[in-house]
Amino acid sequence: MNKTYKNAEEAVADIKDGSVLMLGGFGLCGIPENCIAALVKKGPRQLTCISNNAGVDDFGIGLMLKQKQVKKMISSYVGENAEFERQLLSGELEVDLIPQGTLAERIRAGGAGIPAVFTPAGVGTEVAEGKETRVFKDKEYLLEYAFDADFAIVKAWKGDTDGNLIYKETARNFNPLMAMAGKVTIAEVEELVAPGELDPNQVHTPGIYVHRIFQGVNYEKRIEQRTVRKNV
Amino acid sequence: MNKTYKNAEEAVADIKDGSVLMLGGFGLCGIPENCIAALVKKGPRQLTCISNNAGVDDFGIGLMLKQKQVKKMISSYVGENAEFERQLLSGELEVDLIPQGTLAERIRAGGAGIPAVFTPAGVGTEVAEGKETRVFKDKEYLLEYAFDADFAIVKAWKGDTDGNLIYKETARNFNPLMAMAGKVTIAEVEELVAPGELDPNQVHTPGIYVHRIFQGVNYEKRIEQRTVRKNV
Amino acid sequence: MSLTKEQIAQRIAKELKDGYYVNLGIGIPTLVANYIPKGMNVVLQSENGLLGMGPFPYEGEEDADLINAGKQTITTVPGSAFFDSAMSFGMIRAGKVDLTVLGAMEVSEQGDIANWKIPGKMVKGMGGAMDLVASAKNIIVAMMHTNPKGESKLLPACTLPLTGTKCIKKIVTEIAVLDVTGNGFKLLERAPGVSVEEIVSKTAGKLTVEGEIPEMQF
Amino acid sequence: MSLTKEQIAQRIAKELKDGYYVNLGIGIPTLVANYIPKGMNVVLQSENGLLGMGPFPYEGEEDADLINAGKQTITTVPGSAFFDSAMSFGMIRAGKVDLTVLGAMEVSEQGDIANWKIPGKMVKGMGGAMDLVASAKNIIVAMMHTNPKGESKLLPACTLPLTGTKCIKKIVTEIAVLDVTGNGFKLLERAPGVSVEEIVSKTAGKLTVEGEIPEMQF
Repeated sequence: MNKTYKNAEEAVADIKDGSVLMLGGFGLCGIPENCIAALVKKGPRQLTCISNNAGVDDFGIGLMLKQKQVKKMISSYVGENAEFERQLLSGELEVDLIPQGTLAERIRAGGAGIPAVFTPAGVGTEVAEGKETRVFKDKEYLLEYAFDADFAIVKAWKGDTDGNLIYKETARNFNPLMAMAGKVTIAEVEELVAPGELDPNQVHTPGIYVHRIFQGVNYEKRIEQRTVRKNV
Repeated sequence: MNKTYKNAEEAVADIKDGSVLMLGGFGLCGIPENCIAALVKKGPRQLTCISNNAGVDDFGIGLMLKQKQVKKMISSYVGENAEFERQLLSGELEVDLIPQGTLAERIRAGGAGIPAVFTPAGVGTEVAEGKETRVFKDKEYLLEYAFDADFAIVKAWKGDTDGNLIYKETARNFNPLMAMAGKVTIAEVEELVAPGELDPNQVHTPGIYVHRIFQGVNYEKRIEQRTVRKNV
Repeated sequence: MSLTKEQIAQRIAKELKDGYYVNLGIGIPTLVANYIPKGMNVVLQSENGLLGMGPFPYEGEEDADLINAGKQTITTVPGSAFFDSAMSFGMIRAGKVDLTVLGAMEVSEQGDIANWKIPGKMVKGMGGAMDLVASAKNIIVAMMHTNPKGESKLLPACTLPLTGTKCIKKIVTEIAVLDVTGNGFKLLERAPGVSVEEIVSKTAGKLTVEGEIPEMQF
Repeated sequence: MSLTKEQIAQRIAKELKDGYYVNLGIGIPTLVANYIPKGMNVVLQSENGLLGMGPFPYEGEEDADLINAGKQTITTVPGSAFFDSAMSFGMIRAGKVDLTVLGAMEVSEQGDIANWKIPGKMVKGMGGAMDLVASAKNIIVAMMHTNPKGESKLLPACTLPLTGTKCIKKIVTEIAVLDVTGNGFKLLERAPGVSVEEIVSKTAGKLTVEGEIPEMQF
């Protein structure tokens, strides 16, 4: 069982045109920077990307959009990206907007072998159009289907060579859910250690979910909104 | 916001006859020993208990069974308990047996505001009798409803006075799920600390789910099957 | 005199109670955090995966791994906890969050809200707004009473695509505090120096005004 | 000569592959852990919330907080991880576990399994068995070929209440290794010294015997 890959290029080498990808992160926080760079370099096209956001013009998934590698985005919010807007308006890009909690739950369902769940978000709105509804205890819900992906690409803080992962702070976000839902799950980590070096009580993603792991390099960790208070 | 209670007696004081309880633990591992003792002392009856197991004759929920406080058990396995068997055969006790994974998922659904999910366990068996079924991608599933409870009673390793909880090893089991699903959640912990003493990255149950917390005493932590290998 | 955005936030902060878990949306709602009464324990939830959000970091102490739902750098307070997005929306969906404050483009007299999409304009997405309004038991809208064209944002029915239906309970604007009842809007308070007539004239939906309407107290 | 329980476990261990995540049921299946080939990396899942189960603890090192699904005290191996019951069955349901080994009272030629309930006897519950058989892609049953009365446990149809349907792929008993095919049982191997005739006579369900049936190798 060797899950360890040398780098991102090696880990994404078999991602082909038309693949369905999940990419972890919220905004630019906790995104798989190395894998995105490798995908931009390798250049698969016609990708479907399930990711809460679409990056910014020159970082994150925005880099793949710029190269027109993305056919469809499945996200909850895509507002930080001018190139995205251009491609969407020109019809080059499809987008499926999904309430953030429903998106999270559908990915979690996929990773938990649950084919469908009922959620309340979007009842009575255009999100509900064409969807089956049902009332439980006087409240209306939508039937929502599980998501899975050919490849789930996640970023963690620490990982071991058995694939166990620990995320840092709010860089956790969608990463553990997507790790569960990939047919192939690729994890890039800031620090890769030997089995036994992570406390088993603190592992967020057990290694069973992770097929490939490598230690990333040169993390930029760009901050989208730098807000500070003055030093006293 | 004072969630801290002095002891188990105080924490369970308002549990009444006919309440629906969830009780954490797997076998005798990670069970809320202090709260069970307090419930035995206080004596509410006609309880519905949702718990993976029913304890043994003289420990865990078995103590409540002995006093005939339980009207109905909702469990996946109840095989370790002779008094349970006697009451069941005599008709004093109802039991609802649920596949363990479905039980876990129904409790998790209750705690996540999901009214119902589809699961495959029990399709084609008597568990499926009377249940709605549906086929997704050529596989049949059962519609299963969420569980909630008047009181969820859980046991953690460490907790802080804001209600954040960390479980130890396999004593985690159903505890974090039930903590999410209680209308009132009561947590007993081996060590109660001040907010800030637990690493926020390692919290298993965020404090928002916990309404009452106290530091338990005199944990017996009985071992059901002591299996060892010989010292070399 | 109309309230400033800070004063709207300050008025909303009076709705806080000790022990509340609160989700604050982007914009005016975020400012509510600055007016939590001293000694009151209020825990802020950020739906990207944090309970116990603290103030912005000091310069030089920004942590790229620690942001709020508005993607701003933040800090934590003692007793905080991180979790994934499924658990975050699980706690929202299960009604564990005591109060949600968010902005709106329109609110109807039924309590419907529109705040995510303007036809003809670039659609950015609903983010977590639809989840929040579908599940929160206690939602306050913080917004201007009228839009930049001077048209009322409190309407008989929303004209924009909905975010959620029959979910808004209370509205605080620069001129008024209103409840949304089974019978339309009900005026509770007016901004200091603002007349009931002005509020009535700027409210397009059904508005009930009963008895003397007090001025807001700060 | 019939296999011992240890030998059944040993034979099943030959189905293991490097990198497999395996769930072992109570009884004979548990013994499989003792025969994992040296140098092969197999990770044991215990459905109460552990990946990376190790051997029993040394005397005096038992930890009440560390048990397996059979409620036995155990240890962990380097690279282990703990998780809650929802995640545990989530990984089972999502097919992340490569091999499941469990006992059975009856298996039908369709691959149905009965192993949780005997009418008239105290019902103990199905525990995690129904979840496992409903989701695992690769299930091996370890059981005796006949029950204590000498009746075949490999049947045209199960007589006991089912645990799951059309899910068993392979059976290892004290006398034979069999596949469950779309066309009933298929004999693959026989225990050393056991005749095909004996296996045929002890198998009530449809059994295919093609060509020479080799003896099991250990």
